[in-house]
Amino acid sequence: MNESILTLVTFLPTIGAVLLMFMPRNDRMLRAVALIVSLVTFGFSLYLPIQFQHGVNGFQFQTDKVWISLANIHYHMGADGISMWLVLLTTFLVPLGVLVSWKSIHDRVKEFFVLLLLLETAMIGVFLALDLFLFYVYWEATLIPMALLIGMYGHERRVYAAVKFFLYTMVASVFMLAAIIYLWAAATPHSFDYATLRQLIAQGNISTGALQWLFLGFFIAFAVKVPLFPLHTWLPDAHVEAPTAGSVLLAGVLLKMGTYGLLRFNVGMFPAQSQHNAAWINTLAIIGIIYGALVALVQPNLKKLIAYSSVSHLGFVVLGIFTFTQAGTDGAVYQMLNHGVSTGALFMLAGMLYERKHTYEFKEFGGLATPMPVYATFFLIAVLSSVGLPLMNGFVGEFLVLSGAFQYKALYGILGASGVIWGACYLLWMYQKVFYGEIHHDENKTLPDIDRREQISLWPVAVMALVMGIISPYWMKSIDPAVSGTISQASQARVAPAATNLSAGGQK
Amino acid sequence: MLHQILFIIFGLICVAGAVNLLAQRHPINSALSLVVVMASLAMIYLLLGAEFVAAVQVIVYAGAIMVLFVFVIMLLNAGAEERTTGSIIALALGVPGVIALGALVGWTLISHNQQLGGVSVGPTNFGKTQNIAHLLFKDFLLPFEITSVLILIAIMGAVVLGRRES
Amino acid sequence: MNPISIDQYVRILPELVLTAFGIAVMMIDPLLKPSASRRPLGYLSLLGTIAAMGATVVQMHALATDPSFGTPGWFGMVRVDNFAVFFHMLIPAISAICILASLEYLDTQKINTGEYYGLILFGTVGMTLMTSAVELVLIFIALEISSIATYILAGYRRRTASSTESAIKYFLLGSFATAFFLYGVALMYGATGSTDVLAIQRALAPGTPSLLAYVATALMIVGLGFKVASAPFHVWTPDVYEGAPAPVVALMSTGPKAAAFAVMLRVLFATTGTGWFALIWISAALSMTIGNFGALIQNNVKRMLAYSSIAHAGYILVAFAAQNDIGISAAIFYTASYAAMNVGAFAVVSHFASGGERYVSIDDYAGLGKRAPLLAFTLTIFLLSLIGIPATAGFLGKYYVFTAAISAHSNAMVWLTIIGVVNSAVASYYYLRLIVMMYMREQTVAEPPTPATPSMRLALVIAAIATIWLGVIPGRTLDRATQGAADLRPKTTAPSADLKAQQASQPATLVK
Amino acid sequence: MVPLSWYLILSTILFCMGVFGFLLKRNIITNFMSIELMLNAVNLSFVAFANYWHARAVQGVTPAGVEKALSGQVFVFFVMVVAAAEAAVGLAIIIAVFRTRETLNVDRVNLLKL
Amino acid sequence: MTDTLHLWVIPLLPLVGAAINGLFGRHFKNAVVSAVALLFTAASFAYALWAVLQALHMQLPYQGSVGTWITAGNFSAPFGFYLDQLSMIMVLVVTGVGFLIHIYSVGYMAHEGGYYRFFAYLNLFMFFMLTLVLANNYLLMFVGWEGVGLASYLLIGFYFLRDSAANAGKKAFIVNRIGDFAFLIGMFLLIQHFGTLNYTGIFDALKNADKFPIDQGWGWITITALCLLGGATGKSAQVPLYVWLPDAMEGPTPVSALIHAATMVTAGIYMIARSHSIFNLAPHALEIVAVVGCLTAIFAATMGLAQTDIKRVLAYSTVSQLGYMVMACGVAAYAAGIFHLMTHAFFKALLFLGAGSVIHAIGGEQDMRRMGGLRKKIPVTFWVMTVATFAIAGFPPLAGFFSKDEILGAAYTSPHGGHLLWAIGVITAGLTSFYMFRLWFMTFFGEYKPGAVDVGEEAHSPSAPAHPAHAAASHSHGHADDHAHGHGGVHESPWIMLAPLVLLAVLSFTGGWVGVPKFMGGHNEIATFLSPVLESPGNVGAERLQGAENGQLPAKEEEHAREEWILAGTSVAAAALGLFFAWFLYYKRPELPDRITSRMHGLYLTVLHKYYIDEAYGLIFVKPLLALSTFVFWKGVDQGIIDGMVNGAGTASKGIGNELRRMQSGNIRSYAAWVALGGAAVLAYMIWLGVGK
Repeated sequence: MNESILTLVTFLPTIGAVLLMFMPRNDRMLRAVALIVSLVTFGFSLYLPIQFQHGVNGFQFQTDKVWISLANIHYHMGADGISMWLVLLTTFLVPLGVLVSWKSIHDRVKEFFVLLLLLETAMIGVFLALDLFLFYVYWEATLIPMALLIGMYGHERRVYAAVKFFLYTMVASVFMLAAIIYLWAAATPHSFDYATLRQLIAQGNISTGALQWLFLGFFIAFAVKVPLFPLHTWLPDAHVEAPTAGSVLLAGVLLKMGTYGLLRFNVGMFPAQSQHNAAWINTLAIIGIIYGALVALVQPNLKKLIAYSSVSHLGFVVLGIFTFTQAGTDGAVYQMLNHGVSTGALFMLAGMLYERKHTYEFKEFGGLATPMPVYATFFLIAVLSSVGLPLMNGFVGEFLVLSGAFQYKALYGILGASGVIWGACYLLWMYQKVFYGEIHHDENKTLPDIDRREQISLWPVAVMALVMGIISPYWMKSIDPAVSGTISQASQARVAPAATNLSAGGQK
Repeated sequence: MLHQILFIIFGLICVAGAVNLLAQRHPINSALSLVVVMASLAMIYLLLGAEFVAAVQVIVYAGAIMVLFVFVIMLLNAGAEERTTGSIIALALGVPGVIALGALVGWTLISHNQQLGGVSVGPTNFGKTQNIAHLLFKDFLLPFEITSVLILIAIMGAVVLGRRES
Repeated sequence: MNPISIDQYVRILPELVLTAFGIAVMMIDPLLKPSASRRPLGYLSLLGTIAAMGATVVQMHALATDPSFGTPGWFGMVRVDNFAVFFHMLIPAISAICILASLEYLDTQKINTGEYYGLILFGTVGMTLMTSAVELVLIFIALEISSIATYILAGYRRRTASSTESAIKYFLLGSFATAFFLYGVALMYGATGSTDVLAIQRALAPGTPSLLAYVATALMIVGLGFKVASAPFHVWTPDVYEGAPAPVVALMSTGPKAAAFAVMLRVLFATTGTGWFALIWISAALSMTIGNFGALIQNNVKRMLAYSSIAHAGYILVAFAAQNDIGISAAIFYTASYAAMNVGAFAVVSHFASGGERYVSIDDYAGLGKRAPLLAFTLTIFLLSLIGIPATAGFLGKYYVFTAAISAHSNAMVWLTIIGVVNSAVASYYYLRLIVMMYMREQTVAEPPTPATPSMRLALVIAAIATIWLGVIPGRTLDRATQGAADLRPKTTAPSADLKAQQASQPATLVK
Repeated sequence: MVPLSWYLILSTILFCMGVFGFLLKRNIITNFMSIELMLNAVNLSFVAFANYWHARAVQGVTPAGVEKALSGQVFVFFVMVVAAAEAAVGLAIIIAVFRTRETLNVDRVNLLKL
Repeated sequence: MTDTLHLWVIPLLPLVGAAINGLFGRHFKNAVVSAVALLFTAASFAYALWAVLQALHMQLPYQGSVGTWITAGNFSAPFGFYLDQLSMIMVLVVTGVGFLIHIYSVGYMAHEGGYYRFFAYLNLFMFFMLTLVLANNYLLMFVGWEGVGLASYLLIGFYFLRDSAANAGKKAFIVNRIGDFAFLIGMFLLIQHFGTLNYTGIFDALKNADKFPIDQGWGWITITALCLLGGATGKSAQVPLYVWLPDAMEGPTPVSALIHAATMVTAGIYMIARSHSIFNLAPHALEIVAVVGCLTAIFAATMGLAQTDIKRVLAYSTVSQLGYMVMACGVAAYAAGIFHLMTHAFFKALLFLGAGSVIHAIGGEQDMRRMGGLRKKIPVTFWVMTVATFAIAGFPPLAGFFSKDEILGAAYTSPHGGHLLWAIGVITAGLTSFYMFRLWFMTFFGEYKPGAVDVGEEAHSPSAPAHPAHAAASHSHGHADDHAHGHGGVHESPWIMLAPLVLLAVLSFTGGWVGVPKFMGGHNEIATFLSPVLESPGNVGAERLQGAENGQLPAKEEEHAREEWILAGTSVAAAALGLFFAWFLYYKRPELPDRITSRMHGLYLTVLHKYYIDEAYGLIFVKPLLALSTFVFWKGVDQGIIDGMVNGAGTASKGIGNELRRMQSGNIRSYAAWVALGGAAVLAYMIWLGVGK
């Protein structure tokens, strides 16, 4: 079971997708099967944290089989504290995605759920793959279902958004492919194995110049996905046009693939280069935090605002990762999970509103707290979680990230922390625009509050937002060792500059 | 010495025929120029001692292929060619390209003159049909047989494409 | 004395089988009513291609059991080694799928001549023979067989101006290029005294080859480059593909191309000493760039795929340029994966084109996802594969090509790889355009598409499965490609191979 | 003794003339004839080289057998066969083109472009 | 650490109440809702009282932890609670006053929509406030810190249909966040230097004088202290972040009483007091604290002079009083600050509740110019308000006198203070007295004149710039309308509202008696009580602080006492002067203020508009920022540059494609030319290669 659980979790959705493909076009049944499949997947994925040996660094549940012997490509999957929780996040969000799509998708239902489930497989695979080739396969495999989901089920400018999303990511990830192949060729015997390549680089067999290019090759693929300023402009478009489930998974999981990649591959494999490049990366991350927030502040469109808020939030994650401090990186990983939950929730909520109003423009809303009190409450919880209110999940991550950033370089911590203010600004502004004030549109007075299905889909995220804010050590006990294992080389590489940084931020 | 003179004569006829092919505007004239080229090439083959090839050259090329050409020219009642300027590129890029190409090959050959040495036509069995037959029906048996497929599709093609509208 | 043993016949068994079936087709054709559908002939020729694949299996068996089988036969004319066997399997398979796709097409276009199938079969004879031939005479004849067959097929819709134009362009330029190739052969003969590829290789191996050999190689590159449609000899491709009947394009963009690449591998690696590396490098870069950028603005699907085929030829040339064993096997594998996806794509195009090939504009594909889900789905798979999305043949092929390039451990190859990956990213745009059309736009063609016939469905499904198969479990195929590559590089070059291995074991010294 | 290079240069000249013809003539049939000219040029090279190599083989300079050294001549034979086949097919295609467009001007055969 | 007291129960009880009301309150009757809310608050109060009594016999500080909250690497923050003398006072004030206000709210909110919501929020506030004061580490304190901000946000925006209310809530939260930002930085500094945020961890470490000498310059301790001050500035509405508090009056009056007067806004003072060990090591920071407090006090007091909205007057008064407390902290008189915090909680809660009662009585009117003569109509309210007014004005022997006197005394004597501080304090006291009595006279004396002033008159709408139409007479939809019907005339509030008023009045009267200074013959119990926690001058920390030169102070006790008498007298005189002017202007000659204002129109307007600070903030920060975001970042960088480049790359690619395909002219001869040219190129290269070898 320990050997095959990861395979099972990864490919259950695919099996479900195949099953759906051959089912008659009975929409109700299709939805039900999709929901059941995703729930079963979630159920199986719960096996991971239960059986996980906490406090141990290294990959567990590993399975390693030769896939393509000629090129020494392996089907090597494994989970550590970081990837396990990201998998859980994925399996947790997909059923919700199915639920929120229950009514909003009524055309080409079968294709929708097939794509959704295929997407799930690919996303889980990305987090679990320990063979770089396999990783790339999963990585690219996420692209198609997502682009199709946006392009087929999105709103007015869906085609533009889908193509933009696809091209942005595609162009960026080919550089990663080149880098991966380069590493493969550099290894003796040729290998794609994560641990092997990591060791290869650690041994210093590759010249610094080449390493820098390799680092950049990986970095650009991940930076686009994150998305890091200034590579972020696909995100608002993709989000605005995507169907709700698409947005939820895009924000909830796909963006995490970028940060996960940065942590696992850039920091994990290229510690010295990470150190070397940290200054400008962190600068970009901080620009992203502030810039994203400021632009979010002036958006006239609910979804676009949330999208830009993602730019800002993911900036925290990148900042955390590239501090190479335990706290910062722990926080970054935690923030990945948090962002998945809270922004996922926000997108679900936005979708529900869209189902009722068929628009995301703020000027069509206002005063909705009166007709929709329950909805307003859930929205508030999501907003607060996103704002980073203590005792909600967002705070834990943000605090740790900023604390780490501050330790790394005081200025980073200070600039990053200003994001706390901006976050409050745009999120509260958004909340006010939607829920407060008088109702200006008569049809809004009779908007139905969310129904039971919608409540069922929202409760899990609301509860998670709280639970993760209160008992974070439950997660941290597995994240902590994994992070320390991943950043150990990077933080060692930093010993020399660390001293100067500390004194700069401290006594003078 | 005689060889050289003969070569120069027939070589010049060849080149003249080729030039005429280019110069003539009516395809039938061009075709006839080509026949001239081929015939004089056959002579050059003889100069080289390749009797069999020379014979086949006259029979197949000048005899069969060129007849086919003339036949088609007649069939389609092709007139003198129009002076269209459809391709500037052919003039602007193609001609210099070809000149360069010819010059390069020619330069190579001249520079290799010493290495290559001369051609002598002595009492060898070089052009003997018997020797060629040996080669053709033993070593080159497979290509020879496979040629049948080639001819078969050529026939099929001609039939398919040339068939009258039904 | 009977020097021709059974063994010898086994060496040309697929060709014999195909010829036999071709003749059978021609014999039966007159027996059918002139206006009747030629479907039965199609089935017969399909059987022929399958039989040819069976014959290849016999060859494989022979190769596995008898070590001497891999030596040249027919007085040094053919050599059925792993390299040839790979293509002997691939090319009849391509023909089979094209025939499957043609069954419906011919009926739709109201073409009732059995020669079509005959030409395909005979053309296949030429292509298969090209891959096993090791004597330039035979290579030339086989090349001409395959070429002439495709010239004719390209003009098969002879009442249509575009089709005949396609044929005449292909024919004239093809012959033109053939003349260059031939001139090259002549000079090579002059330089080495032989037309036997292996003998040429032997002659060129020691010492520096004469200048004549360089000139000869150059002219042969021109001719072969034309056949594989690599820049700058690619110019004919878009016009010819656009005008030719769709299933024929499916064939000629894959079959003769695969065969031509096989010849190119054999010939160029026989002349390794002449250092054509930079030429191939430039040609690869040009092909990829011209192909992909040219395709960006096409509105005709066939023409777009034509440009794409130029680009794909460029990817294969990248593998050539790597000049190592991985490169050869990558090129071999790529031809197979490209065949799978491209045949499939053109099969869909040929179905959807309808009578008179009316619907070949990208806009006509709008809403196809709803109207014909299977067609759209399979076409999506092919397009994704052409983009190079993982888990498809196209990705693995591309990956393997780039692997070869980077394994060459030279900066030039790293740059070529970068050009390649950037190009493949650019390329994704125009393939994606078609997917977008199918799934994200509303239908514009008023006419409902005719449902695909079972034979067409079968063709599509086979191609799709092959595409996925090669992308997910390529192990066997890759192994075969590697064996083929090993056979292609005789042991005479062993020292340099060892050198490469040595270099590979010390990457640090190379990449610095 | 005629130097081998004379033959070869004549061949080159003829080949280039063929290419010129293809590039400059407007009539499709003439274009095709130019190709035939190119093939003839090649044939000349083949025969010249065959002679050369045969002489070398007789001298025992090359490892290939005396007979095999004649393969150049055989090649010429095959080239002629191919040329014949090409002519048959080519002219058929030209006829088909003429039927659909009523012209033999190569510049007017440009429906497919860009 | 065994947690015998189970302190976590204290904050948890209101949370349970909040959860019950929040989740199910919609389906409850009002009575049930109030019962739940009151029950849990009362229980919390009772438990807190019990715990305090228990703890008095234990070794203090008492600590208990219920688990780890955040952990990363070596850093960890527990859910730990902490009880010492300081938190005892705080927890009792919070639960006690909170409970009273809960009771009051039952009556006040009886007719409001969203009743359950109100009580859920109120209970939620209690939870966070108690967490704040009971936390044993800064991070958990920050939980309460932000949490009360949330509750405040929700409660200010309680009448969310009103844009002004929603804006005010948002403003409060955001301005608080600015403070929190500083607080966060402070915490990061603490983590950096101590590796922990636990009070004991930090303060024990700080006791090591060798390792942590007094920071005479601007070292990290000073920076830390200033960051903490920044946090306090936001929460306790100090200059320059006070702007949210007056707007916060958009909330229901009990909220103003509880959150924006008695408890939440004092969190900053609590925090500074809690962190006194840090501040004591940072004299520069202390100076700044004092200056900030002093400035706030005088500034807010002047702004209070011209306000006509009864709640706004009280709001500015609150800001001003908070300034006093901060000033106390700034002169290291932490105990005095806490003392004033406590008495202020009593009388300011009383004032707000009383004002609420007034507003309630006259149907939602908040403009004082439309009041008057209510003395007879609502006598109970009048009397309790009288007590409160005298208390805040600082008349002995009411609570305000003692605490204010303590602060002024400290300001005068403290080495950090000085006479200027003291003088400003005294002037502020006079101003306080003036505007409070102005309120008192305008409301309860003269004639009742509803509808006296035009609402729309520009000069009389001293509200936030964003919504000028409101606030001057904040006719709320939720609030005023509900009250308007069924209330024919002015009427006294029900007993459920009056009872807490009376209780608070008693406390306002007597609350100061725990701090009667020594020179008056008292024992200053509160200072004694707090002395183990707060190292005020004379104790260890102060010695370190002051060095030897102040060591002779106790010797001159008698002289000192005389001086203190004079100081007390001065401040009482100032208060009396304020009373006199108020009496003269608003009772004796009520037409004079108008004449004065019209004479000094500019000055008056400036004061009325709060020195245009809000407008300035809007003009300097908000508007440019929004414009920057919209036009430079979003439309410029995002859509213009980045997307422009992306799209440009697309267009360029197509352009290249377009150029490349011109090769494809369709002409066979051209194609042949390309082949020939290519052939020539290939040939040339190969020959070059061959020759080169």
